[in-house]
Amino acid sequence: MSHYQIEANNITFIYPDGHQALKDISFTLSQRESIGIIGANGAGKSTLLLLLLGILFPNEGTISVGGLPVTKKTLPHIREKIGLAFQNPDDQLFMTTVYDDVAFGPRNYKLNEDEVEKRVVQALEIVGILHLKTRAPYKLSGGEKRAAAIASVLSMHPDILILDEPTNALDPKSRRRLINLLSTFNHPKIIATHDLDMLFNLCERTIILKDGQIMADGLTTDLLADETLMTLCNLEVPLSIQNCSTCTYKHML
Amino acid sequence: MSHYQIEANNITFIYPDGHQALKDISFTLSQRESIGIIGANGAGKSTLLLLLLGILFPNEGTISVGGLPVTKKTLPHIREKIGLAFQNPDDQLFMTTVYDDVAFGPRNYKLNEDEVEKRVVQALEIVGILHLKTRAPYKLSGGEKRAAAIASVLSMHPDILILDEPTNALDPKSRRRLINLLSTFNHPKIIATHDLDMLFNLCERTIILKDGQIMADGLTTDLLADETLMTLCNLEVPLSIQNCSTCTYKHML
Amino acid sequence: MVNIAEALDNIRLLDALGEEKSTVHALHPLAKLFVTLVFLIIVISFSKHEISALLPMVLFPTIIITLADLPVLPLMKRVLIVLPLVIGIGIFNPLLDHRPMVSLGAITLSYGWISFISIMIKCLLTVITSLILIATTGMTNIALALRKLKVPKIFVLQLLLTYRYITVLMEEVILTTTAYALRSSGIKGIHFKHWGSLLGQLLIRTIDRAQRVYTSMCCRGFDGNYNTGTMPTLVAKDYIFMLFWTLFFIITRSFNLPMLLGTILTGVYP
Amino acid sequence: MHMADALITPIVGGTMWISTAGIATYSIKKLRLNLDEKKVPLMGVMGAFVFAAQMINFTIPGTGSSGHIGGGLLLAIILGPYAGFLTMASILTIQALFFADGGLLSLGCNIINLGFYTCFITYPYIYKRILNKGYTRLRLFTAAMIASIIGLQLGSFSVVIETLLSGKTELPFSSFLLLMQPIHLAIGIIEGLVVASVVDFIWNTKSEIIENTAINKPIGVIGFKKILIILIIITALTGGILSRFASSNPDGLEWSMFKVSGQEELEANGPLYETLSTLQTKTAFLPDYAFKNTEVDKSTSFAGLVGGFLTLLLVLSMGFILKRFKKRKKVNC
Ligand SMILES: Nc1ncnc2c1ncn2[C@@H]1O[C@H](COP(=O)(O)OP(=O)(O)OP(=O)(O)O)[C@@H](O)[C@H]1O
Ligand SMILES: Nc1ncnc2c1ncn2[C@@H]1O[C@H](COP(=O)(O)OP(=O)(O)OP(=O)(O)O)[C@@H](O)[C@H]1O
Ligand SMILES: [Mg+2]
Ligand SMILES: [Mg+2]
Repeated sequence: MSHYQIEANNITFIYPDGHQALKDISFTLSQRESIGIIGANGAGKSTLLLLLLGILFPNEGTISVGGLPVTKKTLPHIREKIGLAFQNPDDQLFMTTVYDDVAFGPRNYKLNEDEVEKRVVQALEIVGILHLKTRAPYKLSGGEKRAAAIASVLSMHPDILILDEPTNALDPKSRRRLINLLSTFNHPKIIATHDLDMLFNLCERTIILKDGQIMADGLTTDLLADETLMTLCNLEVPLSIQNCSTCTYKHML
Repeated sequence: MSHYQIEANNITFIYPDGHQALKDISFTLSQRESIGIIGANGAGKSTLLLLLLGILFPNEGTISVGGLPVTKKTLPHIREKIGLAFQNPDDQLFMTTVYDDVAFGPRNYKLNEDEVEKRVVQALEIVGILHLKTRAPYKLSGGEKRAAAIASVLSMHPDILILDEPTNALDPKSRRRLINLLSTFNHPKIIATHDLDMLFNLCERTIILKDGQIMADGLTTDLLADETLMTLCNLEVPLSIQNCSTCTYKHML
Repeated sequence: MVNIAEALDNIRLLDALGEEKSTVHALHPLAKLFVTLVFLIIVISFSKHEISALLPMVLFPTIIITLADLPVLPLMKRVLIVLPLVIGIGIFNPLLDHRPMVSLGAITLSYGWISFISIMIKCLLTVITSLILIATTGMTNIALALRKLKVPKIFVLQLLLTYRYITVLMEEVILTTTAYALRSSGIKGIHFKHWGSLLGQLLIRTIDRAQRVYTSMCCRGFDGNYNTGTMPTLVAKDYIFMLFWTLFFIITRSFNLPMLLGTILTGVYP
Repeated sequence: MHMADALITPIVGGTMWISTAGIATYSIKKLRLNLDEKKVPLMGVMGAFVFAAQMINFTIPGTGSSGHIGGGLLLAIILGPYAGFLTMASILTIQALFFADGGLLSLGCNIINLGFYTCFITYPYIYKRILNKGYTRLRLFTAAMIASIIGLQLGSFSVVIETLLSGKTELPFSSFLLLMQPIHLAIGIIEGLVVASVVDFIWNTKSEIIENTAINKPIGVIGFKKILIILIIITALTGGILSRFASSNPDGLEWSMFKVSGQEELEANGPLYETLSTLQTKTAFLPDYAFKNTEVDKSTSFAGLVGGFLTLLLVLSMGFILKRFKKRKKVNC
């Protein structure tokens, strides 16, 4: 058994309409690592995340999670390990109250109701929306929806957390709270995002995708400061490490 | 007749379910001004924009645009003057090709087909997606959709441009291009956003909303650097003017 | 109905094909609609025990597929999906009608089998031809043709909006059902308890979206009238296209061409 | 239960088409009277919703099998019968175009089968009648269930009639009925349950959506009698005229439906046939191969087989040659 949490070997994915979304992607995620995935619109970030959970299957190459290859048969095990929060929280919340939504996963794993309640309350407390538990999800504001979607993933106690653009549409304070919250998790994480400043705070390692291929895979501090690379990939050196206009000293957080 | 483009006097708005979204809002927008509207999730930004176009009507107070009061009767005139790009481009792109979508407005104003074509081509060129004109909107990437939505507003040659979170979901390069593009427009603009760094580049003046009320209305440089005010409103001093960690000098762009 | 992701791919494929350029794509949508309808009417008007006389009709889809460079396999796949429905009803013919109709050496085919085969061929021809129409014309142009046929504006606008939002909503449905599956440990389908909230949430979101779409239309001067721009006019090649194929279909319908051919070759006199 | 083109005749298809057009025109007129402009995009998006929702499979408790909704009743509840009918029509049009799910000629049949009965019969006369007494959960489930079941029973009965009238199946009326109705009973129950769950959910959350149409503000009296009369008149007229024309003028419309086999056609075309048979003696490459002494039946079937095979070969090779030709042209330029 491999000691990697996730291992992707030479995966290629072509959408049924012939559009090649991913080409020859290989990477590994070890036990305690957090990886950021960045790239231009349409670079293939979301597609890659969907492949990791077996929502799509690669045309070539293999993926394994916690030592298990991702196949139709192993899906239930794998999905128990990984928690995925979609880009759009609306897609994720389908029950009538926030409580039921967060309780949905644990209940399906046939936990008894006491244990379910414990998990739900804990998850809601972590994201700071315990007071919303009886509200209907579609009546929440954007940021609250985002928090509820993440709680519904946390309550399943996943071994790995996968998030697709988690800070999108949040106001600055909510965004900051989410970032703080994520930085306290001890799970390995994969985060696809355009929010490079967040990445800088959360992930030591970053993979840059361009047109479905890995352009770079390395330390976040190195990659994000590489202006040529970033420009090439339709990205920008994040403000937090851009040169200070006054002292022109490259300051890292 | 007033020399202001937009004048809002003491407007209050209550949603049909009793939720009070705006309280006693007053402001004016003069001929060549650009205003940013910021505030936490649910502060009332989008509601305010909808009121300006007569999509909703205030429970109290009056709004006038270009000297005309906003009433059911004057709506056609007012909507010809103002171009609004919604927060979600999917709400805005409903035709089968980008061309038809951008042509939708001009055709409704009964321009002849030559003139329509001229306007469409011009608008698509401005946002840099002329090559996409025969594509179906739903096949575009997030950034391209955003550009198309903005083009569909520009083709109407509005006197005033109103944008709801225009940089949301764009990759950093596309975001930068959009900002550059917006800074070259000579129309007065109102932009609601969480992207405070963009605001800093585009709008001299900012209005901060909190729980449906105006908390502050003044120079962007002043407001955004006021840490107490920003924190109070669930916001953050933007990175581009945060203290440089090295020289601790407050640098303005 | 098929799997939703497949359905979405199918729509996208036909949509993409409809935007390509070819001699067939360049024809007036009305001409294509007309010829397709004549073709369909003629095909289904053949008697239920007819096989050979039907075969020349294959020429139409063959030529169009070739001229328009359409991929054959995906179109055939669609036929295979629709076929079971027709087989379900058609299969009773051979079971119920054993009267011998033709015998070739040792094999005797009953009226039932002949009509079954005939239904299958008709199914193949009608399905392929309907798909070819959309694949060479595209939804917008079909809508234009409908407007030209004086179909009320409201209906055409509604049709286009439905079409436009199908892809958007299907994507949301895929994601929502996936999110459901991800947290429901291998249960297939949606459990009874969750029908209401799952579809209901989707519905509310849909309606909210409809409201926003409507406002965005109004903001761009929509007044209930739908302007799709100018309509190209029918030109000579469109008339030739219509005339040629209509004539060909009528001739095929009037004379059993393969039988004539076969009789000539084998020298049989009736 | 979408009808396929291959199962109907032009007369049946045409009649249903014209009936559909009649009802649609009437519905549009009715809608325009109080054109709530918001309704147009709402119809569009609701159509898309039903289209997408049809693809969600709902597990049936206790059985392990699953089914999906048809949507006519739900559309009528949310949009009212007229807009519901028109929306159903556009959903079916798109399905016919993009999925060949129900063909273009049988579109009329399908719109009637899936749209008419639900929107104009079971919605006003069952669903609304039951709920007019006031909303309770039990009433809602009863109403949706009965309305769905009866709507589907009417629809599938209509499928049986249309297919039998077209005469393409040998199935006797009673067996066909026995085959269709019970299946659709099961489907009706699921549809009823799903629709009721959804309406219940909406009712408990955002009731203003269905308020206008469903219970509180009935959308005026439904001109059902008018619709029924229109339907009957149109059906009688078109069916009558078409079949009268067909039988009194069999030569002109012989392509319509009354021919039984290809043989008659060969005989009917005697003069041409003689010319061709002279031609044939000169050109036939299989002159001795004819079954002159055996039954005509056998030999014509053989001729048909050979001819049919050659025709197919010819057609396909034409396609092939055309393709080669096109490719070469592309290379040249
Ligand atoms: N269902 C689909 N069928 C065909 N092509 C698709 C499909 N979904 C996505 N694509 C294409 O695949 C590519 C990768 O898409 P993906 O959603 O992974 O991009 P992304 O990196 O997540 O972009 P964004 O930053 O906009 O979220 C894009 O070019 C997109 O157009
Ligand atoms: N249709 C509605 N019915 C009732 N309340 C509503 C409705 N739409 C919005 N609200 C409420 O009105 C308030 C203001 O909403 P609005 O959409 O204007 O916020 P916003 O400032 O644009 O937020 P965001 O940053 O999330 O876009 C929120 O509390 C919201 O919950
Ligand atoms: Mg993505
Ligand atoms: Mg908003």
